[in-house]
Amino acid sequence: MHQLLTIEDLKVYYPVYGSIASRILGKPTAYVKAVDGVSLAIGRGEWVSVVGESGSGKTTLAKAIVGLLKPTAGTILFDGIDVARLSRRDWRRRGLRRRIQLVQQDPLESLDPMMPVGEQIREALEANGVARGGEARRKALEALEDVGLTPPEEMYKRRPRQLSGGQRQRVAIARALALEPDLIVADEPVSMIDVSLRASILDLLDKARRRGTSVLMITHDIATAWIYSDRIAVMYLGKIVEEGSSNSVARDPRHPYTAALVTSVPSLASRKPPKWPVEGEVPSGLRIPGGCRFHPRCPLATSECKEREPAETVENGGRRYRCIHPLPPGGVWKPPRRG
Amino acid sequence: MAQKFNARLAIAAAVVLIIILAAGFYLFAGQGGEQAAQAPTVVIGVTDSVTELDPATSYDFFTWEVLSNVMAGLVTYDPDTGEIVGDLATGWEAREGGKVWVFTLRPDAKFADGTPCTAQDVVRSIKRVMTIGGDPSWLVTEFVEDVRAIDDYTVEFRLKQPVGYFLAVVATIPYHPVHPNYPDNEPAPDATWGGCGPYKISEFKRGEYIVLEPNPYYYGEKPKNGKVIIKFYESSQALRAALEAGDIDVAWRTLNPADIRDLQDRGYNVKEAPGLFIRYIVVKVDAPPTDRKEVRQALAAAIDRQELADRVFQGTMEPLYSMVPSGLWAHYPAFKDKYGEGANIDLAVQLLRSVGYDENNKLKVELWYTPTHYGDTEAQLAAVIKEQWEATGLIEVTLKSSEWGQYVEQLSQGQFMLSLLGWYPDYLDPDNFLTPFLLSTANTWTGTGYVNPQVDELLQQAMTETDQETRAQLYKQVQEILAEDVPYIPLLQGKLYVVLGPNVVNVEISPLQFLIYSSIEVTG
Amino acid sequence: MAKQAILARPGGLMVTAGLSIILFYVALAVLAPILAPYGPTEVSVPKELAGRPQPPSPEHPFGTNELGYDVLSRIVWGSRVVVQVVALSAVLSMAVGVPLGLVSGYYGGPVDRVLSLVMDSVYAFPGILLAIAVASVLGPSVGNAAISLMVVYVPTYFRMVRARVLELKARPLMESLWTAGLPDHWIILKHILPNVAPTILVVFGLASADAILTEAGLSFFGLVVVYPEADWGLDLYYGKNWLLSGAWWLTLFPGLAITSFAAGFALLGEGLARMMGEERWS
Amino acid sequence: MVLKIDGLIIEYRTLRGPLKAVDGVSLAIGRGEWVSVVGESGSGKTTLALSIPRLLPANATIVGGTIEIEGVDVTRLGEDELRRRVRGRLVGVVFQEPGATLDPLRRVGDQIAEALMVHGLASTKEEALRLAGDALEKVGVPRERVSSYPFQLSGGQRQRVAIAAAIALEPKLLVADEPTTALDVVVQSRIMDLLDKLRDDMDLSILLVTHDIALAAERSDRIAVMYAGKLAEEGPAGEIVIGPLHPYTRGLLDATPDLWGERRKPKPIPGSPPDLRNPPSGCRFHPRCPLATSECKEREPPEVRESSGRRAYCFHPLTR
Amino acid sequence: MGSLARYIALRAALIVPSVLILYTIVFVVLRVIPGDPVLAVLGTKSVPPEELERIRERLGLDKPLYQQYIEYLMGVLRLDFGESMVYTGRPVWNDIADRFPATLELAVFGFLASVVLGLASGVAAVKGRGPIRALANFYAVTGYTLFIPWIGLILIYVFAVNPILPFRLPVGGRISPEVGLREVTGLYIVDSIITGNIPALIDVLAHLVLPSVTLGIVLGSAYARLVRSHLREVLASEIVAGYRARGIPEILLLRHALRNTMVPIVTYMGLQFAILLGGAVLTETTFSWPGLGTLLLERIELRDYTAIQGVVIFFAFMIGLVSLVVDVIYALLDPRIRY
Repeated sequence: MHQLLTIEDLKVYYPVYGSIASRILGKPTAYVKAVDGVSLAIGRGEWVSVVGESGSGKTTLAKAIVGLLKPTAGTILFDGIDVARLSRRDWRRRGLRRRIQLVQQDPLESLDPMMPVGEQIREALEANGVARGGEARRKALEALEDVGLTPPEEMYKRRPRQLSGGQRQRVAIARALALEPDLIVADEPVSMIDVSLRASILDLLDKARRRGTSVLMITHDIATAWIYSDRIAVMYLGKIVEEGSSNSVARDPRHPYTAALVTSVPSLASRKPPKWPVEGEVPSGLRIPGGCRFHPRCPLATSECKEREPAETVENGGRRYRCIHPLPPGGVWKPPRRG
Repeated sequence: MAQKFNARLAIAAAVVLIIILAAGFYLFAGQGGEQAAQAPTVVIGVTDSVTELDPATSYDFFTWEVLSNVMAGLVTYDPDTGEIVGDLATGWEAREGGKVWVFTLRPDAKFADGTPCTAQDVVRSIKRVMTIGGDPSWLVTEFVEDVRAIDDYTVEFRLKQPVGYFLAVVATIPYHPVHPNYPDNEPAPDATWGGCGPYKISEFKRGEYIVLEPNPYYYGEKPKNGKVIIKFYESSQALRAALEAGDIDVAWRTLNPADIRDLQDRGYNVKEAPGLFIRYIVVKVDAPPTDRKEVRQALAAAIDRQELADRVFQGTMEPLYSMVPSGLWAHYPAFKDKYGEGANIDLAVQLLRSVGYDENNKLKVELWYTPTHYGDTEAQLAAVIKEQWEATGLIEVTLKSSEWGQYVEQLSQGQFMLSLLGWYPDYLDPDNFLTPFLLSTANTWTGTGYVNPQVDELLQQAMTETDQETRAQLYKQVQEILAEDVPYIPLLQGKLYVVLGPNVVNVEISPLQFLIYSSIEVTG
Repeated sequence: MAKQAILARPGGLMVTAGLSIILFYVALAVLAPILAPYGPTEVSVPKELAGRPQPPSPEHPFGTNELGYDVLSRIVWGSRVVVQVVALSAVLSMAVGVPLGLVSGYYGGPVDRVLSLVMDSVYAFPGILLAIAVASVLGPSVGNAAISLMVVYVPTYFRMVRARVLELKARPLMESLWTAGLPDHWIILKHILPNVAPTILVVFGLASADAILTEAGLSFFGLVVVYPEADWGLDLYYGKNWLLSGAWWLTLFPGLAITSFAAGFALLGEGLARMMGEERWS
Repeated sequence: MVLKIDGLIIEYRTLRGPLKAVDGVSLAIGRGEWVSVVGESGSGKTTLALSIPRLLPANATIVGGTIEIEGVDVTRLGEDELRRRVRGRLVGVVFQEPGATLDPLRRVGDQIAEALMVHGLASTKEEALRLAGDALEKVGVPRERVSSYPFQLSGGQRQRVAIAAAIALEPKLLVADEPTTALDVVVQSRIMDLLDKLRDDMDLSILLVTHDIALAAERSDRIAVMYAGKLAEEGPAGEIVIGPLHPYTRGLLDATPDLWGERRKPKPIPGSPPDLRNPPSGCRFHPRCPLATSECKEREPPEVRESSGRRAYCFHPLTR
Repeated sequence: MGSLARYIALRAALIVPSVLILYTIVFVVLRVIPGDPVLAVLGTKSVPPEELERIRERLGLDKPLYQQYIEYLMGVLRLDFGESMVYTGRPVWNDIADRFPATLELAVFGFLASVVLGLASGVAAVKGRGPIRALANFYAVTGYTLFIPWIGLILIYVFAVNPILPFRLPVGGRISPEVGLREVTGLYIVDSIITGNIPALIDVLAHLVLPSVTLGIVLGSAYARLVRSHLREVLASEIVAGYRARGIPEILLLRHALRNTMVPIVTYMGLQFAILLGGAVLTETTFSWPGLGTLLLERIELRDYTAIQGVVIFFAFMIGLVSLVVDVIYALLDPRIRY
């Protein structure tokens, strides 16, 4: 399969100024390894979700992909271009800004409160050379209509505060879609939206995907990811611990962390696996445990897990995971007893 | 946390308590203060400050006043007659036509610690002034070639040229002997050893106060008070408020004219003395339009000095019609003779028209003043002069001001067409009111540009002349030329005011305008 | 937002009151020739009374000063100087401080660090002293006073604008603008500036209130206009000389004018701040 | 009954006019019972929860109805009595982002001990700190943590400490206002386990406010679904998720993805929640309701009661 | 604590550039002023011109500007602030040393007064009722617009000239010399306490009342405003909600809220110190207070370059020092701060 986006061993470290003195001197006391060697590929028209808890590095990954962060190491090949090395100017010059679009979590924060929403779509069109003047305005109106904001003329003039939360996120998506991007990176696109409206937002992305746009969704909600995506990658402390088709990862995980995640999700179903116990909390990115980084919380951990960083196991069908003691098929139904 | 909070509360409570205590103290201070006073202390308030307590470097009026009270010079002025009389010197003699002066000293003069004051001290002090080369040193170096002690009680001065008024110069502070502790070749701005005058300095807190106590070894009359405290205030309002609040017994330099009058109206005893402080306008004579004599004369004629004195100074200054103040022996009111007493508008108009000014072509002049150096009345003075000049209908006045540090530089560079200035004499002689202004080699600092060879000759002649009659005659001629040429327009002459608190019964001012601290008498 | 509700909004009353005061003084300044009963240096009492201040009377509601000038008229005329100096200095300070703050905050880097250090140093120094030092270089005039105030308030605008830009930069909005492919100059002009504008307005109110006081201080030390030109601070300076003689009107009225005008701006600034829900302004 | 709310009406004064955030809600919780109030933003669920310890903001007024806790009508109590008898004592509260309720400048033990001393449950500081330690242990935090500052604790510990502070006075009712919204599922599940354990250990009644009907269904005995300030439906948790009576409950269930259910796209509820300053006439859900008739527009829906104690407010209740 | 020491050293080092910046500004400003310290003192005395030249030479005013700039700076590095240009042979340092205690005393008491007033009215503006609350609010917003010389004069009139209290407060100066205080530190409060001179202590405090109250009234409003807004914020925060939910009495709650309020306010105090010094200048002139502000004004008029430079450098240094101290206090108040 021809991949649109190929991430190879990506690392993004943040400097940490542990003391005021270190900040003044500009000398970091440590680095947070927010993304620590991630490889991931997305095909054209594919929907991939990256699932993880807060602190897993999933948002950093998204920011690196859209060029908001300079990676520490690794490559991000987008349609053959290594965008990880590009300057901000090159991003614009090579037209990548149009081709990769970002949809953020909080539309109220990501839209300019002072500008009519239609204008915000229009300026994006003009800045990326998609259309100018009256043509741009017409396209912006169309984009609003496409996401169900009607009447578009009326909506065009509204400022973000004059819209409801769901409408705002539609605007954000309309702006992204208006540019006809090849890839949409959606960072928790519905976590701030009322439950009853979430599906309508995700459907917009799904529609775009069906037209050939690839979607990379960052989310903590594995149930949603499971429903919408083709593939799911589970991140833990800066690494992808498991990746594969969404059904296999969500319903039949190999990695104990994924098992803990999926069994913790509240469900209405009559038949669901018992909860997998995990200890403690996600440790800080400053102190990543040695060996398998999940071992201190893992119910299956052995001394080996402490010492050796697990290598990637790739199954047939492209499913991969990093675990020394992977669950057998259906293993999620049999959680270990802990003493 | 709780403890810290309580500690803070406790501090706050303590502060409040102390303030209440202070209030109580002030409430009862009236009763308490009276019984405590046995040797009456006098508290004098001034808006001046003491700059450097070293006669070799200090060069301002008020510091000289304090020094004159803690030091004694060879000669001094008799407060009653205004004549120069001996102080440390019991006698003197001018030799070689006034080129050599010999003084004989009294044997009983002593510094405040009992050290005798001898001819060697006098010589050393004066040489010290010459070596250090401070601001006032020119008062010595201009005149004195050499000074030496012939014996313990005889001092001989050899001058560069004969000086008729050398005694007046010797009466100035740089000639006062200082205590041997003063280092020979460096200034001692905070030194309190003093000289052999009636007082010694017991405490000096720069910018706040200075405390004087009688010099127990003083040869003259004992002071009429036990102690003198001089407090320095930032403004005349503060000074006045302090007097009214009873913080001070004597309000000395400088109250606002309005306050003097008002305090008088409120029953305060106000002592008035003629003053030698003069106010005048410097006229630039070497640039248009004031390079025309008629213009200058017109400006001089249009001034109504009495109005200035009344409206601006509430009568605390008097009209002045010459640069030599009235009361000094060579005074001749040349401007009154020439232009009359009040505003001579007709003459002014006539003069202006004679050089081509009319209602459509008004004379445009700039009058400069400096807003604070001469007190807070300066702006009003300028405003009223502007009114007076503009009353001619032919003059348009623009007022400009700059603060002192800048003003004097602009002045000396001749940047001002017309500028308000004042003058305190360095020594008491008509020469000091004429030479610095009119002698073409000495008047560059005023920026007037005035040069008149005839005046130069007259002044030179008067300087070396020792006969007072002849000198008076020469100075009269100079003053007549002054009124004709108008490089300066004399305006006003100050009067001195001391406002006395209810306890003060006597106070005297010396001819040099210094308050004589030892004369202050308080009751209770 | 409904217009009639402005009074009901937080700070609305303050903004309204502040604006009224400001407009009142601006009107006074503009209409001084019509409104002032006398000229600023017109001897408006008989000459024999012109040597002493005269208390308030029907002809002179605020009394006269020692030269016979009408105090009310001088306050009216004086408003011209204050309004001019404050307006001019605000325009100058904004013209310098706002663009510098925008660019410095947006781009960051060594230039930003040096600029911030300079601005912070000046900002930390007592403004009145700085203004006095500069004003005494330049000499008394309205323009020079405005320049002196500019030196004091450029850092205020700079710091506030820069801080706000940094705040904005940390928001998701900026990421959204960058990823939308907008060029920097466009982001600064079309997005950052409008979002910083309310801040600028608040700073304008608060800094102008302070500027009036600094102007009064300069004027008090004779560094704005040359007497007998009318200016509140200068009139207060000379008027205070008569306070102890009982002529309270020479002190009270100019002081009230200074304080009330400054209070107008303070109310405006603080009211706006409260309206925008951002109360933390130093 | 530990809690009995009857006909509660709460109004907010806002700049753009008054709004009824809670409009005639009745609800009861028995001893040791866990009731969840489910609703979207603006449904009034938080207002309802915070009205119980009377912790509403100043612009909110209880216009009508009663709230009885252990027989005491808290709507009648003065501020001082509320403080002494109700808050902390009868009702403990866990807020959204529980960790944020800890004073960052004080040691956690001091904060808990203070409440114990204020309410007279401990007479000395030592005793109070000991009891505070007990409370920490109950929530699974080592008792040495009494002398820690909040910033020295991990995020999860802070949440637990906040819960410890809420139960330290051994209240009868714990009101938890979306305590896990900001948390990841793994942590959420453990906090819920903790609440469950506390309920058992202390015979605590729990009122949980959440927007996640699946979470409510998994944990609680009964669920109350709120929509636009009104109760839509209330009853035993199991019955409600299996066969909701109210179309809104149905919509909510259909909009929620279920990892262990059928893999189908969730169905959004059309439209958006109403503006409570200007609520729809009749049944408030009618503009979004697929079953709405003209009747729904005009009249308030009637109460439909079932023998199991279930009730719903709808003209066209669904049948199983 | 080692890191604290390191931090303090760093912060102290940071004072240097800002002192240098201010010195440079002042040096440039001073040298472009027309004006001459020599003429300022002797300008209207009949001093011969060659004498004036000689004095200029002695003061080093004949040297090129850059040389003057560097020489003075070098002097400052050796803690030598030069000699006054108008008072022969008097080191500027002596002037500063003479005047600084006065300014410090005024600043400290003005500061105390402003904090007391600011706290009280800030709290009243939030928790007060009816007219008290309105008044406190009004003061908080407009208090600082009171022109210091004006309010000072009014206080003088009311408490000293026509006292409404049964006693008069002193109107100027720091002490009545009659009380005979032996000077040790120059801080009269301290001196009177360590010499056990109670009448002097009372006298000094009485002298401090009006100036510090004047300063306190004007500066207090800034604190009132800050206390008001931060207190409102804190009272609306989860922290207070938590306390309230635990049934903590209002008064205790207010205390905890105030402590949380003080944290941001303390940081502000560092900046406020500059305003305090500025206000002290006007207060000093109004109350004949022999401090650094009046010294500076005096010397500006006389163009005493070295003295002006010295005072400005000293001011800048003090401001830096105070902000350093404030930061350390901040750390003590807030256990979260780490260096």
